[in-house]
Amino acid sequence: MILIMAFLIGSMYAGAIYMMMRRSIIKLVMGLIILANATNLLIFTVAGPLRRGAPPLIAEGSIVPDQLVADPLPQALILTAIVISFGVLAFAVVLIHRVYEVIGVDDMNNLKDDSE
Amino acid sequence: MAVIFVCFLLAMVTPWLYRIRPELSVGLLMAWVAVVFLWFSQFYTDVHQGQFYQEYWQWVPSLGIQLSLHLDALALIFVWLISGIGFFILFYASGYLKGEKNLGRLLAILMIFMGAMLGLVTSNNLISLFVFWELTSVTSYLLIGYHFEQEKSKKSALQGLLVTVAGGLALMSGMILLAQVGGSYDIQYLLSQADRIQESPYYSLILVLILIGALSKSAQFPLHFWLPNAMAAPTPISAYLHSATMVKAGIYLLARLNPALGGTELWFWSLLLLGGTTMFMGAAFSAFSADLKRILAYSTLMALGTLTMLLGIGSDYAMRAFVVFLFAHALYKGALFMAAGTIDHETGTRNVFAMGGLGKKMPLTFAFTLIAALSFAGVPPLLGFIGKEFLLEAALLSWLVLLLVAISSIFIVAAALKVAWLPFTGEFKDTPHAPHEAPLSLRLGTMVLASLSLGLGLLAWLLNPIFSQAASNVMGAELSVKLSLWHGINIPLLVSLAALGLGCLCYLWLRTRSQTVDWIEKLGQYGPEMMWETFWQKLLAFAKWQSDIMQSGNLRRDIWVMALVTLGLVGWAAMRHWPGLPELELGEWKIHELAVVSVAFLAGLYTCLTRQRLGAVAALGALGFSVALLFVFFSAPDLAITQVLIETLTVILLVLVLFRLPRFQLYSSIKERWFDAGISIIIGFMMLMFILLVSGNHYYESISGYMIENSYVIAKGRNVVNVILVDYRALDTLGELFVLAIAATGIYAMIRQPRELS
Amino acid sequence: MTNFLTAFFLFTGAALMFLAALGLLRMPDLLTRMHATSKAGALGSGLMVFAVAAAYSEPGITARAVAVMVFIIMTAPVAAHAIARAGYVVGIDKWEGTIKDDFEDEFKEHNSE
Amino acid sequence: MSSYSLIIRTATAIMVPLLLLFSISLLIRGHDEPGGGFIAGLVASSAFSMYLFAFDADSTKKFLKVNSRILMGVGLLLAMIAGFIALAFGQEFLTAQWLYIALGNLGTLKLSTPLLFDIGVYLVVLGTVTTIIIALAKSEDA
Amino acid sequence: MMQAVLLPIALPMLAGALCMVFWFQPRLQTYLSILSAVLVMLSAVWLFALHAELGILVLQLGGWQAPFGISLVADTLAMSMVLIASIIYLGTLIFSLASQSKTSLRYGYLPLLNLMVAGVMGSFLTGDIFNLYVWFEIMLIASFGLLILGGEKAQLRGAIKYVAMNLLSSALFLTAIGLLYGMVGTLNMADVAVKLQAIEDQRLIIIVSMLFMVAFGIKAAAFPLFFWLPASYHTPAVAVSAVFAGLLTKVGVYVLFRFYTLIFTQDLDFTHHSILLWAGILTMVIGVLGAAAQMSIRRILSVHIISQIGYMLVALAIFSPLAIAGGIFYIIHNIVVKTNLFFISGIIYYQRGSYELKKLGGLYKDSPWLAIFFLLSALSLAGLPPLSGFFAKFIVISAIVAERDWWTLFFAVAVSLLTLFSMLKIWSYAFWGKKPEISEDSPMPRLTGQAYWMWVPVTFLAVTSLGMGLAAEFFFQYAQQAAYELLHPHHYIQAVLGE
Amino acid sequence: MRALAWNMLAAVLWVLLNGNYNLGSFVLGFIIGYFILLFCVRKHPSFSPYFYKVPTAIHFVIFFLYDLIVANIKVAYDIVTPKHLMKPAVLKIPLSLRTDTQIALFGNLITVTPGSLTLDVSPDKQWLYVHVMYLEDEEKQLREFAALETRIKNLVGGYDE
Amino acid sequence: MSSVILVCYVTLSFAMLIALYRLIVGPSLPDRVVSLELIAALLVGFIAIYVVDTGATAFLDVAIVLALVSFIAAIGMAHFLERGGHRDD
Ligand code: NA
Ligand code: NA
Repeated sequence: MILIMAFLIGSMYAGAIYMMMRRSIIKLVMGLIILANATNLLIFTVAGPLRRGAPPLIAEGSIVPDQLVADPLPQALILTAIVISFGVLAFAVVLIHRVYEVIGVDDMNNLKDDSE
Repeated sequence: MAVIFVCFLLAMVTPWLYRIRPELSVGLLMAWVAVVFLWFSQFYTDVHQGQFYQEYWQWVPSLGIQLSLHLDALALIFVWLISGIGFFILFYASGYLKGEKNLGRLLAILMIFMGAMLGLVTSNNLISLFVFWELTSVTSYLLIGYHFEQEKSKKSALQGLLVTVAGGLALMSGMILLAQVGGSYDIQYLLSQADRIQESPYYSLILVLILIGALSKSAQFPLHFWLPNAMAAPTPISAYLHSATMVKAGIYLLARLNPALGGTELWFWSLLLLGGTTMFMGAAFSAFSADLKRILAYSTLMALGTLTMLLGIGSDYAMRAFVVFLFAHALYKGALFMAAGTIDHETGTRNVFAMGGLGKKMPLTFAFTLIAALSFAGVPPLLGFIGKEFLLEAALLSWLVLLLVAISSIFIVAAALKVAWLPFTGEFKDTPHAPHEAPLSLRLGTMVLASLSLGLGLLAWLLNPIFSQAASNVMGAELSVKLSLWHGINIPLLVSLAALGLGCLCYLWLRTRSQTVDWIEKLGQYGPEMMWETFWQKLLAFAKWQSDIMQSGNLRRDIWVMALVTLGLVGWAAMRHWPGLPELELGEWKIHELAVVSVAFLAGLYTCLTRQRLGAVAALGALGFSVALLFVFFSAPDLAITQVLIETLTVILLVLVLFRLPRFQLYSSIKERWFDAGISIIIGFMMLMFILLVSGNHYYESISGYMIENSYVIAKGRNVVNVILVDYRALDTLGELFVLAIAATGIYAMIRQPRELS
Repeated sequence: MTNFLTAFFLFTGAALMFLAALGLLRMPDLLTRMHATSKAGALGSGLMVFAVAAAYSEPGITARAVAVMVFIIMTAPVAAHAIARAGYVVGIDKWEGTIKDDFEDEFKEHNSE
Repeated sequence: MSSYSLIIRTATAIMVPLLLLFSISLLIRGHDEPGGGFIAGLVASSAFSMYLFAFDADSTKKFLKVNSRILMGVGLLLAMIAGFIALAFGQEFLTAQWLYIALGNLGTLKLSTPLLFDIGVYLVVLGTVTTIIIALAKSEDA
Repeated sequence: MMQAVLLPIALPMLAGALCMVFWFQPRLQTYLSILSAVLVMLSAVWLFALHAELGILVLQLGGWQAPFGISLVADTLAMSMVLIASIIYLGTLIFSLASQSKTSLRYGYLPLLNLMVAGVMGSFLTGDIFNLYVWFEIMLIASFGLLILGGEKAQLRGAIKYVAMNLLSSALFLTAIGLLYGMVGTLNMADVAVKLQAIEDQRLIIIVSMLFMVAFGIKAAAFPLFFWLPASYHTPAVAVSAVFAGLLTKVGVYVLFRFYTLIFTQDLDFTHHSILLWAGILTMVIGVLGAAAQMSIRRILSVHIISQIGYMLVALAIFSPLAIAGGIFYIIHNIVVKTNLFFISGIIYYQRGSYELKKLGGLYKDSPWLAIFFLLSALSLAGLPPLSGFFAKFIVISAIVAERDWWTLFFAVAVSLLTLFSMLKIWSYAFWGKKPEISEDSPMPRLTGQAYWMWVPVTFLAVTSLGMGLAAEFFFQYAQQAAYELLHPHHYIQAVLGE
Repeated sequence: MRALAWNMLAAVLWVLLNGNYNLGSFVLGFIIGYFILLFCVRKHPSFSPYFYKVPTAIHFVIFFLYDLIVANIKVAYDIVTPKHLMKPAVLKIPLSLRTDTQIALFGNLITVTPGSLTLDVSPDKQWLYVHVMYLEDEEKQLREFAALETRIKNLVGGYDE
Repeated sequence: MSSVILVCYVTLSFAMLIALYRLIVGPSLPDRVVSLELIAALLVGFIAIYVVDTGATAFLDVAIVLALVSFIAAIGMAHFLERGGHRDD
């Protein structure tokens, strides 16, 4: 499964980078969104063995999980990362909105600042 | 040492004091300079017996940096010159620039300079010497740029500073290396380590670096060109900094370090060649120049070259000549510069060919200028004559050197006459201002210094003890100097007389040839100066070119660079530390997992390739949902929920924003897209390899075992992920909250803020 | 029995959802496709969740399963309405077999105001 | 301006309280089961997003009643206070404190700083998302 | 006592949160922020006192022993950075009293500034890799917000690139964290260091460390990853530019210093002596050339930031005690001086209405104090004695010479000269020359507060630069202590893990 | 009275969602529900009648589910058979229902019943636009809708705002 | 039982791919939105099977959230279209 996941994540990185190189500010932001997803999935995948059906929860009546559970730490990290990237990407989304509104350009190459 | 620092303190209050009570402030400064002169002079008795006076203030002891004062004969001579000439210069400047608004500032900077110069010559620590060294460069910059509204001044000031600072940097590097080789920044200690230093493999590098520093400061060929340009400064400054004191700093340093660095072949040849060239060139240009200050500036070059050459020769004669010539030159050159300034001030021109018959209008000036010029030309019984005798004696080393010195002397005689004879004699010519005898402030300096040239020439024996000691200091060995006007008839005397005669002839030939002179003066601007200026132009053109590339605003290119750097570094590291290929085991997989991965892959692919925006957004949503499902399959309920919610909010956000934006455009050509796809795929592949490699190399168990065990027992929570979020790693969560809040604030500001006037 | 019920609901649900997907694929225009998803899709996922309830027959799980079903059934028609309405706003192509459209005319009228 | 759709508005009117209820349920049980402040806050935010789509920015603002930026600030303060409480007991910042209040037959009421922290999280997330969407929708209306 | 480590982070956070609560009372926000800055400064001083008594200070948050919780660690380097950052924080706030527009105050300037500082402080003090990521993001998102306050075209243009590159760097950083966690299963820096040391096969680690290098390289604006900086740093309000210039990129450098002394020292020849060294050299050369080509004060200053980063990288690359101490001295000095130069450019702007060199002149005559302060700062930046920059440069160059690395020496020296050149360019155009005619079409920018507030931080920082030079011994002692701690990581590790 | 019913429902839902069947949980749900109602209802009283009669609502849900199942079978047939048998059309149905809740309910019910899909309500609430998949006889179709409308009226009617 | 689960997984997988196909080919935006809706519903189905398969009932919460919010995404898209978005965009 690692191989399959690795393939997916690698493709997502590739796609993200490709999107970011497209000069269009909209695609730039979409690239960033994919990138955030790719990163989260990467942490999830490399952190340890992928376990099926073993959420890191402790059942009522036990004080430790009854079975081997998935590593909760990367999950917590990813949760944090997801929320952070949401905040940051929301900013980026609104930024491109604003840029287009004020400057009227979508092409990154027309965004060079020539004057102070 | 406190006397030096009081100079700085006085400088700080001067601009303010000058505005309230100008006379008082000048008087105060002069009084203090007199105090400095006297305070140092009290050590004369010690010093002329070969003793010295030392003071230490720790500054940065961890780095071996102290503020240390070491007063020996060499230093004392310099102190006398600095404070003595400085005293008159202050007075002179106050008269010369009377009524100018910026005079207060000029005096302040002058005072800082003086303090720095005193510090420089009395330092016993290379670094504290360097500190004062750089301070003199900066003050010189500010003083050259005194007429800061004129382009020429600004340019000259910058050129002077860049040359001297470039040299300074070399000097600093050399000093550091010297200290590392010699074991200390303490100069006296280093002087005792000559063998160690000269045997070190780094000796030649040290020498070259220090030479670059010293020679740039002292305007030696090929770094001489800034000095004539520095004449853009007001005359008092030229007289003081660019003739009598600052430019001698480099010479001083070489003299000071001579016992440690001198005496080698490299030292000999480099100083001889560079000094000799400078001497000859300076003398020639001096004779051919038309501008009073330029004549003097070039002759200063000649003097500096001579001094350098003498240090290179390094014989007993040369060392004696060095001390005498140094002293004599400072006196007459200071006097002549002030005289030149006076003439300029009274007539409004500095072109010697535009003046004539001034002798009648300003007889006193004429008289003392002439005395100084005669010393300059080396006419007995003035001190300059004695200096020249010593010089010629040292030059006996080889006929070639003697010839060179002799020809230089001829030119200098001509130059001296051009300065002191041509403007004052002949028919009176009209000048921009109607000339009168100058006020006392403008005359006093010339008068005193010229008189000293004469008086000390006659009473030369008075200087014997101190000069002997100074020469010993330079030599690093006992040496005695006996000054007298008459040494008997010998080769130096004959050469000296011949030079006088030929110099007069040369003057007669030159005095009517102002046209030729212009042409020759221009010659000075070619060669090293042109190379230097061209170098800077080319450098700036290159800077512009590269910054246009670097700051092109092309994000695609920037990402390319980032991708290539990443690939390059990772690839390089991988080649150095080849970890082997990862094992390609498919492992346990399930059909639905594969299906979800395929959906995610296809959705991502579509997002990247489609030309429909909302289609891309929808596909992005599908991708996000698939990722959520993967989180479900691999046991991460909280993640899955969060992913679903965030994905939804992102889609909403994109939707709210997108409809104002234009539809997808194709900006890049097919070729570009293929290139980009290529690099993207390589990056993706790199990540794939990373995942596989790391998955095969879990070196340690995760610390989360502890977290799971104690989640309920200590933290009282059954959802371990939540316990991590609100307890184990609550700080992360707190930070995350702030990220959200800040993002919202930023977005709010971005959208709602009314546009400010720009 | 529990197993059978679970299997039955699961299978039926899955089949319905497949049907919905097939409908989405095969139906000729937006409106007819939506018939497929808003009915088969909603019911299918509802049934599958119900299978979970059947499998565990624990009150907590049943409650959640019911909640899922209620939410699905509440939201599906509204979403369908929203999308269809939006489709009319932007003007979708209708299948050529469509007999009449009372909405479109009024819509155009409304928009031209 | 917003699209007038009776059906969506009616559905929203029913869904919003359900979603809010659900969000608080997620918030409170988050320490033991999937959920927690983030998820709960996000669910609550989606309720308000729904409201925004059905109505408009101004009515959403009114519906929210508190200024959303202040809501964020309060949430941040709550989360920080939850961390600072430990200092009063001479423990490190963010060390969890638990308080059990016996309510007789009703069971025990468990109060804890992690819960307070999670409430802070909830408010911040809610404040953040509503700030963003209301501002955006307003600019759209303008 | 250890709670003191928390203060530099918690105070600005608290101030930020309160500023949001009091969203509609800008005046109250101002008082709160200044109070916070003063308290942070005091707490930094307290940290120094505690450190002298107790050694490296460690706070285990949530009462969880390292490596299970998050540790905050104050070693000499971190404390010094905190202290200097708090000075910049206060200075910027005071400067803003005069210059910050009313609109920006009403739209979140102070909460953003406070929280950016919190992010900076957190980055300095955290002992946890992932937590560092969080602080980075706080810093980053707050800087995004500050960057666009004002909403001018240039700001928006610059912001796009800034956002894109920094997000890319964040993603890379996060990726690297994930991979590292996968290998060692821990996030605490000290624990990571210990565990990495014990691994026999270091190959994969070195390869993964390259990702950290690139990520931090972008943050630090190292060659060739600096593009975002010249595109954006000159665009926001001048107080913002100043605090960006002073603090943000230095955080990147700080982190490089932290990671490449504590964690990634497996193959010094490769990571330090090859990559960092040449990255440093190229960074300083390209940066200074870029600065030399500019014709606007703020652009010169912005681009020049890059060049100075190069020096710091070179210091790290050399990796000798002297070099590291020099690097740390350099960072501290540079923060003071660079910020001040931006402040001064602000005063120039408010006096003349432009940043363009061609539209300036005559300030030497009209504003002598400004001239003095500029000279102090500019010459310090160029490394002229006896100012702070001289010792910074001197120590680094001494270390270079001690390595007998002539190429590096050559470039370091050449860059120093070009630095002087670019500073004198400003001097020559803006301070010398004739006062230009003020044209009608470009109205003068108006101050929103009393002008003297701008002079307070400028004076203080100029005096600080001079003081750092005159009392270089004092500062160098601390730099040496910091370098010692960095080069002997077991002290750090022991303090954190308590073994 | 209406608020109380709503509140009880909220409390029950709370208990169900939490899976904690005790009085404490119910009380907590009641309190939380109370605040949420306070928060929401004041502005939108229109939806509360729907919950006023809880038993009716339950009955209604069952009816709803039944329709859903039947609807699917017919559509399924058309999907799996290769040829499209349908005769789609958009009809305009007159509305006699007046409250928003009733109209919305009617619309949604139409969507889940066989072969029909609500598109929109006219702004004046007089008409409902419905997409029908198998329009054999328009009159008959309209009558069926009218019958459904009556049923809704019976179920949730009798209440005026 | 496990064979039923497998069959269901496979069925839903195919359904998902088909839905994705529609999402990709469109042709109009509303078509894509409908596909996304269906994908969300399929996710709920997947979760149901998964819960039965593994017994990890905690995932039912994901299903609840999915059911609640996927609808919001659809309304959001519809909103976009009504505010002047382009049909084939
Ligand atoms: Na940054
Ligand atoms: Na800098």
